[in-house]
Amino acid sequence: MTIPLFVVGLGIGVAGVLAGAVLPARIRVASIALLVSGACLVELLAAGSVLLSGRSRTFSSTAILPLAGLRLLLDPLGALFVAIVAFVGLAATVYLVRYAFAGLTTRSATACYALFVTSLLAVPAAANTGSFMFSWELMAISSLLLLLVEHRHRQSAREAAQWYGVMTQMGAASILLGLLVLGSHAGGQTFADIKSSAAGLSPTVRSVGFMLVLFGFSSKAGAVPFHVWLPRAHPEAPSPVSALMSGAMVSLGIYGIIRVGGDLLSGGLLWWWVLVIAMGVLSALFGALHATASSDLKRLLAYSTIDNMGLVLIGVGASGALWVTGRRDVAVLAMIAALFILVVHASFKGCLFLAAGAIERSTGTRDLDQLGGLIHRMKGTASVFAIAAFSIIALPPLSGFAGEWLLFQSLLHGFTDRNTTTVIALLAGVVAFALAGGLTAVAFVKAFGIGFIGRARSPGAGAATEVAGSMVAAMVLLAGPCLVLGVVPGLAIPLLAKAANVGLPSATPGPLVRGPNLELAGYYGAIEPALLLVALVVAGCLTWGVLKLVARRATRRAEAWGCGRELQTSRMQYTATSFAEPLQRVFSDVLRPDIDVEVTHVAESRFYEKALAYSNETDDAIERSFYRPVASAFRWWGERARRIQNGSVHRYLAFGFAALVMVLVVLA
Amino acid sequence: MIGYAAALRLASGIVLLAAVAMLWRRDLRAAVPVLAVQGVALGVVAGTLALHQHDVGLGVTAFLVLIVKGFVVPLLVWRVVRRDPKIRETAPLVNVTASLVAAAVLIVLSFVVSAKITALSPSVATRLVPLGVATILVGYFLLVSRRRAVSQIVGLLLIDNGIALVTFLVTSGVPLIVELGSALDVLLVVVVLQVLVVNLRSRLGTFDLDQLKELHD
Amino acid sequence: MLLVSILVIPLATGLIALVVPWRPLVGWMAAVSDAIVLALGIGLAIRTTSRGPMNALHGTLRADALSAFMVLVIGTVALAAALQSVRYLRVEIARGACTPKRATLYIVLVQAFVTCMLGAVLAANLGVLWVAVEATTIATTFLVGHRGTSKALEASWKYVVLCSVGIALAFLGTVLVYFAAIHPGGGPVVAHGVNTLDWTSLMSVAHRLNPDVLRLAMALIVLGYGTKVGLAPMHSWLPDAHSQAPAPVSALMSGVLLSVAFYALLRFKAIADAALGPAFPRTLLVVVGITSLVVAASLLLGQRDYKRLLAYSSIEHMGLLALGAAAGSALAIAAVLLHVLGHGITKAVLFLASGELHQSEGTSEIAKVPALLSRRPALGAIMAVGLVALVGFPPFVLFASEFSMFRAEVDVGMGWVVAVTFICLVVIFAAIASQGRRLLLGEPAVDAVQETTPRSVTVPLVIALAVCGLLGVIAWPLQSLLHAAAHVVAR
Amino acid sequence: MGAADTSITAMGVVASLLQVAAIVIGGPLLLGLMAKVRARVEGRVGAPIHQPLLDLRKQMRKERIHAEHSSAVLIVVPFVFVSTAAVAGAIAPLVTTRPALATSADILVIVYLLLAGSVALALAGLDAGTAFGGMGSSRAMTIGALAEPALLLAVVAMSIQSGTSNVPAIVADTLNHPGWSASPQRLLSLGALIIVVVAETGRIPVDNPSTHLELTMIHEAMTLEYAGPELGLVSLGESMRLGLLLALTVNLFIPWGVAEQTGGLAIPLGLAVLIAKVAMLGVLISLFEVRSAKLRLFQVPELLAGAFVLAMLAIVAGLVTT
Repeated sequence: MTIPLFVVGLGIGVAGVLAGAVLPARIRVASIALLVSGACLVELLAAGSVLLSGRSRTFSSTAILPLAGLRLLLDPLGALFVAIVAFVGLAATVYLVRYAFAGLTTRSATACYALFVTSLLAVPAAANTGSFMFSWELMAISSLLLLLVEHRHRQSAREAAQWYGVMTQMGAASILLGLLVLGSHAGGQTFADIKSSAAGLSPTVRSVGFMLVLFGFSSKAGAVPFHVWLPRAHPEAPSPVSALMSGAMVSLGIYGIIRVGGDLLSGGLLWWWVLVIAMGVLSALFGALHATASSDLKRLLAYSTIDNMGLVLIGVGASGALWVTGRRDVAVLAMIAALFILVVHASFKGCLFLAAGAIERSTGTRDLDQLGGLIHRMKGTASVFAIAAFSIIALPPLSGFAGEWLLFQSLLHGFTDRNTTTVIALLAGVVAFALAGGLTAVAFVKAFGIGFIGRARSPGAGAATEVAGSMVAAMVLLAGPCLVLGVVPGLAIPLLAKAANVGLPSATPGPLVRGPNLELAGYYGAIEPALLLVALVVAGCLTWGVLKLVARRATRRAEAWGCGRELQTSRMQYTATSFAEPLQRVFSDVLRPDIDVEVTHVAESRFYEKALAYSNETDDAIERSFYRPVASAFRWWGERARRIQNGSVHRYLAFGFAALVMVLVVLA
Repeated sequence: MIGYAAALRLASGIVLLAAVAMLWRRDLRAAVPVLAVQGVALGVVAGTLALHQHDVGLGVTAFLVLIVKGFVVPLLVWRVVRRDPKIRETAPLVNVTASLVAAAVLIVLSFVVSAKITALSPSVATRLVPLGVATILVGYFLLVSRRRAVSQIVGLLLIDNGIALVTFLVTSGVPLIVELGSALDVLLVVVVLQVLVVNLRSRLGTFDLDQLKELHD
Repeated sequence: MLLVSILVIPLATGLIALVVPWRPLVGWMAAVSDAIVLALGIGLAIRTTSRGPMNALHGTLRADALSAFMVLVIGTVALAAALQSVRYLRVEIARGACTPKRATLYIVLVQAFVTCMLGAVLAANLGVLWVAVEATTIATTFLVGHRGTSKALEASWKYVVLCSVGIALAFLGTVLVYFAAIHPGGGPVVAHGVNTLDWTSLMSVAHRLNPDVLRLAMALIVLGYGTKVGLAPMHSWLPDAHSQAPAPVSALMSGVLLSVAFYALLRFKAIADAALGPAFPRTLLVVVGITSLVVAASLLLGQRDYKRLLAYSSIEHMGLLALGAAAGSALAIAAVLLHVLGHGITKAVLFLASGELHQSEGTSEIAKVPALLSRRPALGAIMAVGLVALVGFPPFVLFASEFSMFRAEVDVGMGWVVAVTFICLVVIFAAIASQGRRLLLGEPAVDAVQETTPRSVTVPLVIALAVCGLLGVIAWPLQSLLHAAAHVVAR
Repeated sequence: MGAADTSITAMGVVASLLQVAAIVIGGPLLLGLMAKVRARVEGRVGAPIHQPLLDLRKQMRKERIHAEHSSAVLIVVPFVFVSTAAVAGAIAPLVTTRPALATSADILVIVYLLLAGSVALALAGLDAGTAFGGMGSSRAMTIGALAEPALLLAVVAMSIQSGTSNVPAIVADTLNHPGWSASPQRLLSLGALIIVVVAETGRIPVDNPSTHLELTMIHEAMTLEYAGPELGLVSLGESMRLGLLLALTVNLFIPWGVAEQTGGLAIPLGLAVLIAKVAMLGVLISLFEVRSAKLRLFQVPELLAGAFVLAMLAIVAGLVTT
């Protein structure tokens, strides 16, 4: 039996894990970087060949994974996600070499890193419940441990790990139960078994199964209201890990929804997808709002991930709903849109997290209120950050725009559906799409405008220097698709269509015409980003030429306008908090910021102020009003339950006696 | 000469009566003779069965039971009781009156439960099973409701005797090797408990089990 | 011969230890005897899987694949515990907390304990099995109290009282099974003989046993052996005993003693399944299993003592085993057995590591030994990995076994049970994670001492964890044994 | 018409260039016209209508001054601002429904091109590191974030009616279905659209373009650091956007006169009609401005929320009636 290429890639990854665990410190990081990036490259090749040829590869062995058996299958849908993971993994690993600080070079951290990437690569290839849960849980535990590399100094990292761990275990338990329920009714735990007997399952079983996995997967995807772990975990992880989490791991949540709901259960019932859209709407709005309100750069990015996943969920949900109601061509379009956004999200969000890591490395902080002026000192990082940020705002002709256009088209053409429920859901989707779009723009103008331009707000930001070349190169690698897929988005469409064909069984050809542009067939709609780019460049050059012709005089530097005030310090600038304040005020009912003004007066007179402290914190309202009460209820119960074991031997005997008497009474 | 059935009934009745007496009396010194009586009665049950069935092995067992439960075990308990300065169960967790009412309820329960056992093979012996089950339950109740360490040893022994009674009545004893093993085990448990009581007393200066509350959550 | 030598070797070592005054060599000798038992166990496993069950001593001892598997588990954990025992005793003697005489007693009792457990799994007769299990209580009582502190004595008192009562009920249950076996339905009264309580003969008449009596018997057996297994609500002795016993003894108790009692349950359950159908034993086991999980989850939430934490986790895992057994299919039983092995090794590692910690820090309160990963990197890492393995993350073997147990449970229609189990497991994970966080993570106090743990302690533990990890990924050496063993008691 | 038509024809390019020229020149003239109307109503003579063009010429000849701590952003932004407006103007159906790249003239493209300009300007406001710039950017982005969705939804309502989000196609469809202009969803979206246009272009009551008090500024605050030619470019960009948005609004609702062919007299005719329509609208807006005062900043969101709801109602009305 020949071993397929993607299994070889996983093998290299496992070798990386072992290398991390045993090699001496001197060569540890270099060798795992070599092995892990090797694994990623091999996986890229393998996934590429599957995507191009459309032929799946399988591997199975009963000797591996006791009692369950290993079963892997790389089909186009899996291959797309493997490719996403491998691409982000490659960049993150290149970045890691020079980024790795003391905590990240230990045996456990390097092994965990290799394990994390390998398990991420394995998840989309798993083809039975055992293999899937095995790699899923490996992914969970390795990322959980990576969150803790700075556990000594960061209380917040320890807390984040706790939240993350509990949420991810809840999700995993739910997914496992869902898959087991489906598998047991289908008569086998391989995905092929479930798929082949899905049609015969009762709607109740399918719904129960899907709802269970949906909870788990949507929590992993950061969907509101199961998102609370995400804004804690992503910021606390080391940046390459954050990039992997946000770019790759979160996407696997979406993968799960598509795989189970679309592929295995063949589309299912309408209300599933309406629910998915509803979660998407909530996520997009909630994520975008919080992103605008966050002043911690990585927290902002984390919330923006929730926002983007919300859009993806809207796309996936619309696709499923339209599939069920029979609008199959638009369903394919929506699926392609969702996948497209996932792909570009992986590239720009990965890039942004790496850039955030670079900033933290150079300035010692990731608090936007402490940054500023980095464009002068970190030109490379600033440029890639700008590209990625503009892509996420969806400015044409960058990749985010193409994704949003696709999603917009699928929603728009879905409106002609006859089913009122679908239409209402799509309407909500459009509203969220529109609102989130505007808010995202604010968030990233803030991120770039406060972080990179203006004047430095702290000594750390003032003394920043550019990070190592390989780190910048890694960011450039991720920023590349922002440009390429933005200008010639058509390149990705055939591959995405193949993946979508798996996600939506026996799919009709989608309504997208082949070519470098995006063009609908059967509907009127197209964009030609390449031509737009040309037009923009021409317009820019013309303007520049005119200016050159007309304005001939020299340039000089002068002090900025200070309203007549002589001394202008960098402290007078708008900060991230103040930038977002008007919006925060508008949405204060949702955000519920905690604003505190503390005035200290001079001892002699209450009319003179000595000091003024202002704090403006926005914590997660969902976390505060739901999760924390639940957690404290459990803690309360834990304290109460200690009475069970109060030390009295009589009480212990009484338990047994009561049990005995009860059994006798029942049996009598 | 009392007949087989009457002897069996009388001896089994004494076993249960002894158990109830333990619940009734607060004086720990009374435990020793009561246990001895119970042990002897148990021996008589086994002996009667052995005679009736002409079973030599059971006869040996009966003798063994008579010796171990009628003499050795009460002796061991005596050695514990002797050292206890407080010889009365001053404040049981459930007072005596309530205990006796509870015992009555437990006896009723055991009759109900045992009906199924009797039904499988109705005979003079199996009809007496409720007495054994009741002894077990009363013994368990004693364990739960009494504070003194000695009471717990006694409770344990009551349970054990009750089980032995049931064993004799339903199956005329288990195979000898098991019988021997279990007898040895009971003996060892009593020895172990005795040693523990001595150690505990030297550590804590009391036999009151309420002192044993250091380990808790 | 093989079976007899498995029993004789540890016993003989114990007897030698009784006459030879204490020196470390005696401890090493005990370890060697355990290693031999393990090796013989492997031989036994190979034999029973290839050529079926074997008997010895005129049918008193009998080993099928299930017994062989249990011998393997006992041998493995006993070896790990014995290796650590030497160090434990050496340190205690050096501290003056233990005299050489008590050290001798310790070794002798441990050997007796191991022999009893081996006897229990090799006994052909369920009565003898009961005797052996009861004997483990006696052997371990003084081991629990070996440290001689008032707390240790208290724990051993509770242990012996609660377990004796419980095990007495199991005896009653056994007697009732015997009674039913003598009066099988649809046939003449069987003359009762030595072999009537033999497992094989019981199985052969199982379908004819009177259901009413057997129901009562099974309930008593679940309550009785359940006490020894540590199933709620009869679990109460367990946290006290496990937290007070010397670490190697805790490892043995938690790692194998509970499982040996569980083995007894499995045997009886097979009879009950045949006589009553699966529903009744399943209901019983589900009730105690879920109760155990709920109790474990509730008490882990506010746990302040790391040894008790491990003890409650044992209750949790025993609950999981009960649920797995409740499912009862071949897959479920195979998974249950794999879980027994995995839990044995993992829990042994954790108890041994916590024993080392307890000996160096003198307290088992979590709050008093914070930031272990910083202060004692090696020991902290072992505990961290152990906890990760314990809560069932891959690649460790408990993941594989739990996964297959849940799968089997859902397959037989216990979906709701699995759902409740998962809720409990998530709570338990949250609890262990938050206690583990306090124990392992964070910045140590400025004046905290940094200490290294000797290699002699860490290396065996690391090897054990590696075995755990390896078994969770690659199981071909065990797979056939597991299946053979599962088919012995599966429906 | 099919999407597969080549999007670039010679006549299309000519038409596009004409449209760009129209907003480059027409935009400032429109501003001048509005100022003139205002002056007349207030009883003043006012500056000539072509005054903004004169200003532009003056600014172009001045020295280029950059603030001390500014970066390349400050230099690049004016070009981005002008070119995005120009490209949007080139592809939008102003004079004809068939300009170059008409197939690409999706509503999303136009909205996001304009957004790109807004983003660029907001960044420019932050670049010098002054308090006022930041304030302007923050306020402008806040208003933009609220106006953007209303704009999008307003157009979605029309797109649903036409079955496409291609703006030239919508305009062409409206020409073919004259009744559409009076349909409830059109009127509702018109209301939303006008509010949005006012907000986006910084007119009263959202912003006062002629204020000189920094604290009340929104738009002007962002451009405080611009001087000379760059200020000229930014002002040009602003007037282009005003012209473009007004022209687009007018054409979406009163499309008559827009050339459906690019040949013959159609284009000059279209241009003439367009100028007339936009001038009318400009006058109307100016008259409205005279009679109203600027809103408080925190009342603007309420106004935009109103626009948002109007747009949503438009969609719902569309869904209900079709």
